[in-house]
Amino acid sequence: ELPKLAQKDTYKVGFAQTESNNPWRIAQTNSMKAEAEKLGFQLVYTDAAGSAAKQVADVNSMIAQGVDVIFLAPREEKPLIPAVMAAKKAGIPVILLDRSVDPSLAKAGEDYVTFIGSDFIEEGKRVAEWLIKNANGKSKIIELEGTTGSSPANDRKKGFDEAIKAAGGFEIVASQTGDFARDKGRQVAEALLQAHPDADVIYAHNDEMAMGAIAALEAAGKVPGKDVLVLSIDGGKEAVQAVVDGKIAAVVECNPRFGPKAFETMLRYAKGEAIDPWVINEDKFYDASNAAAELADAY
Amino acid sequence: MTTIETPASRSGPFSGGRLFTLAGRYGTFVAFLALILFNVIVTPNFLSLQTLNVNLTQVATIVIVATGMTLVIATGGIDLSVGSLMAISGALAPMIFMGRFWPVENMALAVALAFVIPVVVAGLFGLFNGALVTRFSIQPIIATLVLFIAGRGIAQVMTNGNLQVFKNEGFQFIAMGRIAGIPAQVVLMAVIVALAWAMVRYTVIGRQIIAVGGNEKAARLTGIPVKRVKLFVYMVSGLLAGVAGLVVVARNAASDANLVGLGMELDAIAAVAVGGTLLTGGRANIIGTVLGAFVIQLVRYTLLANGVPDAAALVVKAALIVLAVFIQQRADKH
Amino acid sequence: MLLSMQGISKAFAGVAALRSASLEVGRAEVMALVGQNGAGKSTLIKILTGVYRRDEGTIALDGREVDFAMPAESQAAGIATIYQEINLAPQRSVAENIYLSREPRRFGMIDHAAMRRGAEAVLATFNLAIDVDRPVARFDAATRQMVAIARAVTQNARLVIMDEPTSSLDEREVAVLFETIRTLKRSGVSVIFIGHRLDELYAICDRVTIMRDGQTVAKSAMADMSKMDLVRHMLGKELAAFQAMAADGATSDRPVRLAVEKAGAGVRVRDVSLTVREGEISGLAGLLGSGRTETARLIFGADRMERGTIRMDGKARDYREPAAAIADGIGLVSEDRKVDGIVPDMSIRENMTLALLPKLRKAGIVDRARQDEIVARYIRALGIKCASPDQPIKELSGGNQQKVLLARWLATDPRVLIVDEPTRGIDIGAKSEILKLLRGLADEGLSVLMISSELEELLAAADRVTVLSDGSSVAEIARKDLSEAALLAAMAHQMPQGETA
Amino acid sequence: MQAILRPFAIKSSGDIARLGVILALLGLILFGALRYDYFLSPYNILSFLRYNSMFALIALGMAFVIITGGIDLSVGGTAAMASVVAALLSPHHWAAGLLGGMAAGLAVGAVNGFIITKMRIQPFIATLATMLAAYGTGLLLAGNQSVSVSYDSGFTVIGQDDFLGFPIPAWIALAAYVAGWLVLEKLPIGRHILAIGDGEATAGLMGLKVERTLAGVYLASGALAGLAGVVLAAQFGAGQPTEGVGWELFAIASVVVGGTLLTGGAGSVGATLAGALLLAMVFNILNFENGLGWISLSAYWQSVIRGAFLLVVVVLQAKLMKKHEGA
Ligand SMILES: Nc1ncnc2c1ncn2[C@@H]1O[C@H](COP(=O)(O)OP(=O)(O)OP(=O)(O)O)[C@@H](O)[C@H]1O
Ligand SMILES: Nc1ncnc2c1ncn2[C@@H]1O[C@H](COP(=O)(O)OP(=O)(O)OP(=O)(O)O)[C@@H](O)[C@H]1O
Ligand SMILES: [Mg+2]
Ligand SMILES: [Mg+2]
Repeated sequence: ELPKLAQKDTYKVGFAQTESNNPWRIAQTNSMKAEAEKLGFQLVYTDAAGSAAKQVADVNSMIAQGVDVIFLAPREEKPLIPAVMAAKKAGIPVILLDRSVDPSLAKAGEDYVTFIGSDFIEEGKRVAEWLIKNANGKSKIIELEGTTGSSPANDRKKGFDEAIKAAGGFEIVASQTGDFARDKGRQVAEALLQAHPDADVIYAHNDEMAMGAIAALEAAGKVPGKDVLVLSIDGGKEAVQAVVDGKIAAVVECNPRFGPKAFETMLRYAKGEAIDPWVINEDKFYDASNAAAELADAY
Repeated sequence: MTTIETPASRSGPFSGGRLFTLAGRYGTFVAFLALILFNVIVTPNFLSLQTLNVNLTQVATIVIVATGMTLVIATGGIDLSVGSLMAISGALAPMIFMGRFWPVENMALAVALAFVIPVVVAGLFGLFNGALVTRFSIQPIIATLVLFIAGRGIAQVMTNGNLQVFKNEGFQFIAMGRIAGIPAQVVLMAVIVALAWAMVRYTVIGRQIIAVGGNEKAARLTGIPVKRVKLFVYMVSGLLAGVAGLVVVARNAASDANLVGLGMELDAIAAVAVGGTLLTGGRANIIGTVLGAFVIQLVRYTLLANGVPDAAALVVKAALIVLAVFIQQRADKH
Repeated sequence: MLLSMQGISKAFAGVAALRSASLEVGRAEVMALVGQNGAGKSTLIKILTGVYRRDEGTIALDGREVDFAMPAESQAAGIATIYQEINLAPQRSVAENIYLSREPRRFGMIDHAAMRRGAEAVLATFNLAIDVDRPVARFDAATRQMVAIARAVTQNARLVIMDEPTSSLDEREVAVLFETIRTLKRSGVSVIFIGHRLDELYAICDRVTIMRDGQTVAKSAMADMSKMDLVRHMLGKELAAFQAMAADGATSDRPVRLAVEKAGAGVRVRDVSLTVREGEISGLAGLLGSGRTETARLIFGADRMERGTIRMDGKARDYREPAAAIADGIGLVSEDRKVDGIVPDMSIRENMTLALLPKLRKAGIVDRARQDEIVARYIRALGIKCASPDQPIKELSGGNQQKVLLARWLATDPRVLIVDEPTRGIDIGAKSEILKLLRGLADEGLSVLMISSELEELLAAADRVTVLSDGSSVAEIARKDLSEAALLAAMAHQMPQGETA
Repeated sequence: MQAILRPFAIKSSGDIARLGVILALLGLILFGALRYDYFLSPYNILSFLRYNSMFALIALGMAFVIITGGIDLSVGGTAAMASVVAALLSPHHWAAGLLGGMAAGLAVGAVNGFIITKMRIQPFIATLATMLAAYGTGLLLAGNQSVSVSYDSGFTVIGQDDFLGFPIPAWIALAAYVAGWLVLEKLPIGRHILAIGDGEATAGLMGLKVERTLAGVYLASGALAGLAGVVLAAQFGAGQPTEGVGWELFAIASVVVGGTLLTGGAGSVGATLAGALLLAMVFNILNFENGLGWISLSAYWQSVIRGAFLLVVVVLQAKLMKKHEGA
């Protein structure tokens, strides 16, 4: 019942990106584009500009154009279900990247081929676990959330908050959105540090906000890494460098280089191989112990 | 307050409240004081120099942009493109001193150019807005919507969407430096506001701006060069957006064409409106705009510092904006 | 008694506009309401119709006390009003404006055909054959005034209020309007008629109520009140006679300052030639729609001239913008002060000095001391009634606004001043002052081109009159030949088509 | 003959603009049809209509608001909030979802009307504030994440099914436009709305109930935004509190491209629809163009192209109007 993918020399491949307003997305897009070029496939690229609804419309226009396969980086779990179903109905296999869709409404291996990516909840949890182990008495946390309502923000908060609560002894003194942006993250951190001068941990949902938080700390005359531990997710080069410099204590990687794995999975599917419902993208973890060594490999 | 900033005299069912009479002339100021009082009582560690510092540096860019916006709105126009122009200028500056256009031989010169060129370019885009409004008689909201959409795209194309990270003390002085102990961007804000205020109050062009917004036909018949006046205000708005763009990227030591100035147009317009300048034109209350921006900044700070969750904060912010404008209008009447 | 307003007081921002004023109107009676500019006439009317709320006083209609919160309510109670500043929706068609808020319907939907027919029919009674589907903004002030009148008289009202309805009408139109008022009266409708032209008041009104400084100072039957008494009540003093003021000596030998030769643009101005000499008041007469306003705009560079030449001091000029004409020393007091004149939210001071700004400039900065001095001088000279120069001009009474606009141009010290209906809405006391002022300036060398629909005014002030008809200059009448009969004959020279009565 | 031609008679420069937008729309369709395979395929046309009916709905409300000389920035937030309310109520009955969503829209419209007519705050600021409040309320109701609709109550039919071969959302939008056209062109209230846009004070003096009419217009805009929210929830199976960003600008641009002046007092329902379809078509064309692989894959070029397209449309329109006025 899952649409089949014929074996051909070249394919017309759709890639429905959700947005391109941050370095992570841009890295992801570039990786997909580079891989398609390498393989000589024709890539139909759309950008939903942050709208789940537009992303569905984008997928529909790909279906109309008769693509062979669709890579979908769903903006949200539920609203993208119609896109997955429409593709299925049109006989086009779908591979989900970096975020999944609601498992109660669509299933891997049935409605779409597979989900390639990591687990946002897990990312938040890994940050929390590091902190629990390495807190050294630091316990008052400021959390800089991603864009309100977006699934990485919700999940990274959930994973972290639950693990931190379970551990006991920590207190999240403030949790506010910084919109995944450096400038906003900095402004929010500035205000929160004023209201909570006793905070000694800042957990940012992405690198950009973490960099903003570092600027805020420095402006307030505090030393990041010493007075306040900064924790982050994404693991871009600038953040890993900050780990090396001691400004960020630890960062969980969320690798945007999906291209190779995505196309490899697609070709395996075309050959008729069985694909796991969840192809896990291994994510690294950087802290003082490995950052210097891994710096060159960070994206 | 100059007399050209005359109050609106629409009457509503709420008029005549004695309470509001006390608010005196500057309604926005009252709202501002009320917010401060609230914070002193409720917000932890509010009364400190660092709090002042944080708020002043954060509000600087809004004030700078809103000053230009006030002039545009005074002519009966509006400028939606300011955020995108900030992105363009913010993208250009690092490209210049990081040698993306031509190799940097003399850093001092490169930094000087990094200040001048982006602002001039933003000013030229502002002129483009003005030309659409005057030469083609396109409605301002749509004329500037063109660059609102395309401007950020231009900045992204220039940088290929990539983040530019840099460290350059000379350039970053505009945001990180201090002049006589006061943050440079705050000084910059004060100077721009003072100039604009003096312009509206004392100069011929200031009166012409207001006349054009008040009655364009009549203004033309008194010999006012209506088109030139409009070109001028859009250019000024562009220039100031350019300056604000520089401040933002300098402060963050990074330029992200995707995000610099995002949503700035609404903040700036809200500041102008809360400050008591009618969006229909014919008035320019620069001091009001500054107060309006302060009110908006303080609302934001208050909600953040007191841990109001984002969703609820939106609702509260909405109510406070309405309340501030309402108080301002009532007070203005008496 | 149909209407009785008693003890009405109203203050704006603490300044009293009305102080215990009263007004009574009987059934089928035409009541004149007169007073100087700023006496409070329009305010009294607006309180009646629910535009403003009164501070004190009672209003009774048909013996029952009423309190209208908005114009819609007074309209529903049978009061139709023509406000001083013509109130029509400019982009809506003539027919829609006439029927707005009481459109003819069929099955709940607007019956456009009936509306068009109805509008054409009423306008026909006013000798107006215009395309009722066109937006009213396309018509000149006079036509719009007629549309507003048509709207009011077709409302089946018990009381029709007319606030200076004739100020932009010519004699022919005025006659039509009076016929309409008589018809209304015959069918039992009462009329309140506000105006500054005494002859008109005597011609049409039964009774008169006189206001001064926000108070009602006299009431009487029109016939029992002599003109002299009326004016004395109005002004609170005697009026210097309204005498002929034209220059004594002939002006025909003076050098020509402004010459218009075979000017034309579009269909409104076809072929206009006229001259204005140094130190003379040159009149421009014509029927409604004859193209006087358009001619003035062409000279001034407000519209583009397509044919012909304009010469200033003998040199051909082509003004593309008013600014260019102003730089050459030309000024224009426009006909429609609401649309082309005032900047409503600006203060009196700024409105008055708008055209003067370039001359007040010192390194880009306005010389405030000189500005204040000039403003104070003209407020005094023209007797502008205002709380202070800082007051927004929109708060002034209509006549006082007009004076500010006149001052705007006088302050620029022009060499040629074009005045389009300069005394529109100006009371009889101030009117002769203004005409005298223009005369005085002319004697000092100013050239005035005066457009006026009041023949009396032209006769009194003009040294020479050019007559326009249907966009062409058809006659030039010298001072010695000037008479009402001569003017009328020349104006009727070529009746616009479709209007041969 | 003249009677037949009457509807096409060009009387004002607004007519020219309206004619212009329809020509531009036809031109763009022709361009797409010639350049891309499958552009006129039923699949593309139907999914285009299904998706863009939401924008058509809010553009219609915006047209009425703009005709009164106002503006409604809250439509996007309202639609988002309404979609959440509809999703939350959809398990009870499909009608509960539909009515609940519209009621949410009406509620925002009522608040707008109150702030604008009673508190006398300018529409731009009033609706800017309610935009924030609507987003906030939506997020609060939804607990910061999308809310699944019920797939059992038949609610999704509103967004996902067809009737007579056409998507139901498209039928809804069509019905709304017919009603809107009737109101504006045929009913007295339409004339009153136009007259108020011409000048509020004047309209009041002419005896119109300005406040009540204005409140009604904002109510209608809210209701249409609410309806768009219902369609959103039904079409995508979820109430989405973060959707709707930028919809207000899209709607404003549609209305203006449709020849309506932001100063109020004039406007056309049909041309607004054409304007909305024209601007939406640009997105569709860009997706197809990407399929050809000619323009670089970056999304940034797309915004530059969209901006440039808008520029071309409004400049041409302005030139046409000037020419007409000169004639
Ligand atoms: N909205 C307002 N705000 C403040 N003052 C006002 C306002 N309207 C009228 N006034 C003042 O009230 C007084 C009476 O004005 P009103 O318009 O009633 O005079 P009027 O008798 O109609 O004069 P005119 O013959 O010039 O039309 C004037 O001094 C005027 O300045
Ligand atoms: N009776 C009428 N029939 C048709 N059109 C008219 C009539 N009266 C005025 N108009 C319109 O007015 C236009 C001319 O207006 P213009 O202002 O040039 O004349 P004017 O002589 O200055 O009139 P006014 O004495 O009212 O100032 C005409 O082109 C026409 O559209
Ligand atoms: Mg009056
Ligand atoms: Mg005229």
